[in-house]
Amino acid sequence: MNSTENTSRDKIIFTAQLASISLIWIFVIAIAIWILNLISVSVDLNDAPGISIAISLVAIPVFFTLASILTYVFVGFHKNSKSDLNNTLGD
Amino acid sequence: MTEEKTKTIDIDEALYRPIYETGRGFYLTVGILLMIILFAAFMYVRQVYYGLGVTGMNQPVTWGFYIVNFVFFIGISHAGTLISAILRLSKAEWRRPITRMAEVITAIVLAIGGLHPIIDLGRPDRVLNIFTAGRLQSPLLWDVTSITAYFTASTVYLYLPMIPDIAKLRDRGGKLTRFYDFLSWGWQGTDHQKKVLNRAINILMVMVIPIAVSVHTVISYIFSMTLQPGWHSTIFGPYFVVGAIFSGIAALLIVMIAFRKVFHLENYLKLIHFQYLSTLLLIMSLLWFYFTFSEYLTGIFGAEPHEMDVILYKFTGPYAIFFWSMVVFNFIIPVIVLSFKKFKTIKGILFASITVVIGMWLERLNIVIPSLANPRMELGSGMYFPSLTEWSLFVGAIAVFVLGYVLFSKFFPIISIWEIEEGREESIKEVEKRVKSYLPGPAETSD
Amino acid sequence: MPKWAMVIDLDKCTGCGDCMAACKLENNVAIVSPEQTEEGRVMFWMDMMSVYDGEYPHVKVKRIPKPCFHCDNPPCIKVCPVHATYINPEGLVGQIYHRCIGCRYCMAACPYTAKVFNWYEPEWAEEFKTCLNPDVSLRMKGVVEKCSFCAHRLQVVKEDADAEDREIMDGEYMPACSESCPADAIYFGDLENRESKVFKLSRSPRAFKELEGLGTEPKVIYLSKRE
Amino acid sequence: MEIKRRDFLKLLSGASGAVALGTYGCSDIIDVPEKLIELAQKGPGIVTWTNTICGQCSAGCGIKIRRIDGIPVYIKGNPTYPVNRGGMCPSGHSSLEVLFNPDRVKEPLKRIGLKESGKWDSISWNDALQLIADKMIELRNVGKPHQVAFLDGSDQPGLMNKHIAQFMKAYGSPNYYQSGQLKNNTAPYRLLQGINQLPSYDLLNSKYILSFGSNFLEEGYSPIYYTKIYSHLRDSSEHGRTRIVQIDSRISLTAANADLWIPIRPGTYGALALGIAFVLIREKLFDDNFIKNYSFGFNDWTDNKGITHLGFRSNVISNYYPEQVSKITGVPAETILKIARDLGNSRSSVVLGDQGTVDNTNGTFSQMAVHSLNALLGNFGKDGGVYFVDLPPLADLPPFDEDEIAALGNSKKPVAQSLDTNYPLADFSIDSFTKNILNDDPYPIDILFLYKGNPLFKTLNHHDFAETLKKIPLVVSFDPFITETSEYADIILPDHTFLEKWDKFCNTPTVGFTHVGIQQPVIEPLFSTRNAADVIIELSNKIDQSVANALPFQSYENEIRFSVEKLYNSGEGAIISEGVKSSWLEYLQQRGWQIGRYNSFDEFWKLLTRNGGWWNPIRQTKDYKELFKTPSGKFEFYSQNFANIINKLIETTGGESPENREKVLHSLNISVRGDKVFLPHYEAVPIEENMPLYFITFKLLTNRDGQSSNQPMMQEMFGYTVREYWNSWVEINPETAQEYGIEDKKDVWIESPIGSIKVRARLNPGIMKEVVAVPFGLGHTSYGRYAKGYGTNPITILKNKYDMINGNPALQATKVKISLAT
Repeated sequence: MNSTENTSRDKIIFTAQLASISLIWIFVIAIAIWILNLISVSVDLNDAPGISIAISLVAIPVFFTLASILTYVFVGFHKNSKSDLNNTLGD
Repeated sequence: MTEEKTKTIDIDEALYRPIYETGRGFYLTVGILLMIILFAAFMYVRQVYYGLGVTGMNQPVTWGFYIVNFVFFIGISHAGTLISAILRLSKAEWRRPITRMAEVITAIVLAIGGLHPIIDLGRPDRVLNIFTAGRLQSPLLWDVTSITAYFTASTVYLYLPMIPDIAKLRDRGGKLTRFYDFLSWGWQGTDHQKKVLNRAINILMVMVIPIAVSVHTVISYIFSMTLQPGWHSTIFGPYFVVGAIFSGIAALLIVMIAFRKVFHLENYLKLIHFQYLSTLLLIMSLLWFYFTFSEYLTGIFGAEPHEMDVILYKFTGPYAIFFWSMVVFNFIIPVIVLSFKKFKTIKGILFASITVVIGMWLERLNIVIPSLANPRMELGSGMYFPSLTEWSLFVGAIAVFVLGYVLFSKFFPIISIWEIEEGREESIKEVEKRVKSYLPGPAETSD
Repeated sequence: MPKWAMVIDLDKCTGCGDCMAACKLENNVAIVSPEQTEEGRVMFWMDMMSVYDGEYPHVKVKRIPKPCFHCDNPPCIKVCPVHATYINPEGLVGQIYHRCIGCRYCMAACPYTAKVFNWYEPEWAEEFKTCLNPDVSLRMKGVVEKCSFCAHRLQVVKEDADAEDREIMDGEYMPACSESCPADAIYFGDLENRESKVFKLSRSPRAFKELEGLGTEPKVIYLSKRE
Repeated sequence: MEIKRRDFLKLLSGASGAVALGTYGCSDIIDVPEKLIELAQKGPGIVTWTNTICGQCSAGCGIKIRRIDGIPVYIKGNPTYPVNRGGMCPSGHSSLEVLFNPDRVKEPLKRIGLKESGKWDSISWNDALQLIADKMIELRNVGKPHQVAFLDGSDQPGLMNKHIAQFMKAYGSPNYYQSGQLKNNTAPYRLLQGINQLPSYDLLNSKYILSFGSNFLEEGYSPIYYTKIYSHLRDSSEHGRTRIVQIDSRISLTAANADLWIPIRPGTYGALALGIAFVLIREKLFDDNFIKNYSFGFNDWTDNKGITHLGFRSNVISNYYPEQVSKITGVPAETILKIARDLGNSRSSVVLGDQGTVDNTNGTFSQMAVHSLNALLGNFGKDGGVYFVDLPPLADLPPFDEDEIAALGNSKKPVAQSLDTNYPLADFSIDSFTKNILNDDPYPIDILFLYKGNPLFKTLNHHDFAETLKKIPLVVSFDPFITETSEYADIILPDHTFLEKWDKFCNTPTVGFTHVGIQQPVIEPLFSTRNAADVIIELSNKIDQSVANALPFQSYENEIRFSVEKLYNSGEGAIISEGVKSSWLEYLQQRGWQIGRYNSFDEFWKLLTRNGGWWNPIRQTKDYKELFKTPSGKFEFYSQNFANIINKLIETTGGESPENREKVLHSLNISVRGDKVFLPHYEAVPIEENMPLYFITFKLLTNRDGQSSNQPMMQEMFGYTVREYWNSWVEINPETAQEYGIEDKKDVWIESPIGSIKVRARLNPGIMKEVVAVPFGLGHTSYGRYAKGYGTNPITILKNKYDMINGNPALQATKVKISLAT
């Protein structure tokens, strides 16, 4: 009984955490889209597209790496916290 | 296992106290700060309503305090992430109580600094044009991108190492358990989790350093990309970065000393920490002087007339007082204070750090205003007097910084507890091992 | 494609300042209150520089009219974050008041300090509003503005030319300043057209450009024996 | 020579490339098809252009008004109008701010409360006029029409002054005055040549222009006309470069554009001129033939009584050798030699003098000295010299017979004539005017009309003049604005601004050809204002039939038509237009044809009003008879006219006697004695020794005589040359400033014996070390929201000194001391 309400609370928090992670992804993707948009504008106006592309080449990967690191940590934590539990049970 | 845990808690109780015990002092400070911030906000609204006329800016001095403070704050922000990253990379063991404070500075100041260009806009209502019709060719856009990147990176870099501590708070129960539970991302302290976390942190600290460097380089580009005398200089990138780290360290020292005093952390922040850091400060001061020297020497030696107008404006003209006090604050005072053992007390270091912060602000002032005040054409030289609006927004910005810091320390430990523990448990052995590893092995007895 | 340029003959210019007045009148440039002018916020699209040289009593004074130089390689458009200032194929450097976010980066970047800023909402007495030039849009507070070579006149001239389907004649399109210069010291025309007065004058040995070394390639060319 | 002449005409016709370019781009809007195109493009907003004459100053430039649906929105120069050829000046461009000015007087006003109280009550036109008419009738009934005075501030020759004169004559008052100094300034020419007109200078054909303080590009009678000529001279594509040498105490706009600036001590121009004459004579650089045949009193001579008189030559030789002159003027002797030689050796060279030379206590004599250089160079009736323009063939106002009341009144001595021997050649002396009225001597003034100008703002003795205005029971002002002067008026009958009214101007002084300009309404009157001229007609009708007869027109417009009709009949000249090249015009006229592009007067009138004016560029070469209307019929170095005037004065003041003569000469501030009096000579300016610095005022194109002060654009632009806006400043030489510890842009006190003013100091290497200069035009105490309280009026600290010969105020005769304001 006690355990069940615990799990339900965990579920809520877990979804919240998932949401936060996806928010970060949305943020990163938004930035990427914005930069791409600017590039397309500069290409249309033929207004120094080179620079725009160069910058995007640096900026976009950076943001994606950051996001993926976070996801990596999050996933890493959860995947293995279970296995650890199994280990402890095994003892 | 369990008893050990309780023991450690007792040991580091000092670090938890500020979170759980709230004195009248806290409310008082927060109240005062809020009032200052509200006033500043009012002044800003007024500015938006009437137009930038309420500032002291004019033609030809079209940029004033806002841009100066923008550069200044972003500079300060280099305290944290960059320094802690370097210290982590170089496995400097004394870093452990410092890194968190440093990183928090970054996160907060960066947010403040990043807002300044928007405060400076004549039409903030149109700021979204940057997204619809932006031009990546404009250095301003480079700033927007690099600052966003740096901000995300450093917040992440602040957050990840905090997870274990948050977990501790969660386990302690008491207030905001859910909140901490949410933030702790299910940290159990298992070996695998530790491994994951360390790996992430290691990747981050490698990544953060170039980003941080790029940020201030790009900010210097705002100026050096124009053709204006005194701005159009290749040295600006590194010059700004050095200046940034310089002021960053000073700011960090001030913050450390402040918290040491307020939260009685003498036990964690020992004199040695300050002395190590201040040595770094001394080095930066020398480096800064070297850059300043070469910057102006090239100008004077070339003696291009318009360059000279600007330089004389700083050396002997209306800005002489700011320029020379900058030199005194950034170079003479720090060098004198920090190179003599007997001055190298907490007080001495605090004094030096404060002068450095002021000095670095003056440096930004000396970079922005004189070049604008001396246009190339024969229009006579302009003058700039900041108005009340600009002053109050400056003070307001500082207030926001302090408030942010105070609130942070209300919810999270400002010294990384788990790293301290880690230090206690492993580092001594580890350091021993490491030192052994670079000592020559026992001589083989040839028998 | 024409390339519009201005030639100012400093040997003929007396510095009477009429170009400044004509410009203000034609382009609805706001008149700045005394307090603001004291602050250094006066607005002239066409400004006047006074250059003194020589020791008393052999002093020489030269007055130099200074519009926007409409550079072929304008430092201002490079730094604009929102396409609010641009150069068009005919070489006119324009300003889009409704897009400008007022960062004043272009002003900081312009080596000729040709731009002015609306520090407050520009104001006119009710009576004066009736005689504003309807061809030129009014500016709002917080945006940058500058000399446009009276581009709105080009529109009219073009339409006339199209209506009679012919080329625009030399001297048909003139900014207010050059049109009303009492010394006929301000020439205006098409640099690409080898027949135009401006082209010929730009080749004169007296011709020079301000801060030529910066490579901004200004399209306002001065003529002077003194320089 | 012919070719040169043609160049001149070519310029004026706008044929020379530069001018053509400068004036292009409006003809296409006048013609019909483009207009339709424009209409098609612009849809509702219909653009029309109307030609008229600018009324901002006396220059009388032709302007085009751009109107959109009848509302004026832009002004530019009329490219075909010969005076300005499409050029304009800043204050001309801000004319719309006069028309739409928020501070205009919108209806007739009647003062309530004390004078200067600034309280006004509106009154209907009819009541106002009736009120004035009754007063005037009353005066006539008691036989005192002469106690009405009319002060006309406009310096423009045209129809209006004739109109007023006719009215006053018919009414019976000799007291109509033009307060501008136009007539007074002709004194030197009256004395030397017996001509009552300012000369014009053929600058285009002269190779060397020596200007004695004549700031013709800025303060001249028609700056834009001279600017055009200047630009033509500087047009390097044209014939060889003309050298311009400017002698002035500060670098005026003209000096800035001259090849050489020669700083000179204020008030010593005459001495320098004679110093140059010395060199010309010594080195035989003068025109021998002219001097021998057409000049009088150059060498010593003996009159019919057998008395030998001193000649110009020996006077100059014995008194004005360069070292001596150098001491007086501060101009190095070698400089004097150099310019004298350049002057004498370059053919042709011309000498002109104005502001600096004229605006001083010794103005007349200095100007005589300057003008006598032209005689030495034989600069009469030849290209690149001095000439006098004919009047246009306009109809005079119809003759009328004045009734005996009027006759009686007109026989009275004008009130502005000095009672003692002062100002013998003054047409109008503000000094005598105020004195006499304040003393009711010879008779009081009951009604004063004020038209245009703002005399109170410009007069030296503010206080006395204000008192005069207070004293006169009924002061009527025609100002469209409430100026300092009309603050003292009892009734204001608001005139139209010049963009709403009809008027006619002819022959702007010193402009080199005969011309007529028509000023016409470009917009319906905005408020209940009336053209002063029409008001005067109404008054005349109200007063008396005999007065009404003098102005038999139902409107001023008709009067203009009437006077212009003769122009049409004369068949001379032509209506200005792009079509007619003046050379072609000349060709036709030499063969006695006229340009018959109009076959009825109505058509003539239509074209005249459409194109804005009429002109006749052909200059009949006059023979010397017409040039020298002197007793000797020659150019008189020794002015017999002046001798006669002095003698007459002596008779009137109790007969010829040494002490009497002494008295008269003394009263005229003439220090020399004997024949020298009648020769061009240098009179030292009486100055207070205890003051270290000379104080001079100067005028700017942005605000020529304080009239543009109610136009915000001009107030803002006022000091654009030194980047001072809405504000006055004092020019100080850096070394002088250092001496007094004054820094740039700091406020300083300027203290004269009269009073002191606080002005911002602007260091300027372009001014003499012992001179400080403040621009004139700002410092209004009234005149609307844009004028009141900005800058300072330098006139207020000038000493009350005049040229005792022609009554001009001395603007450069005050010395001051300066100190940093703390």
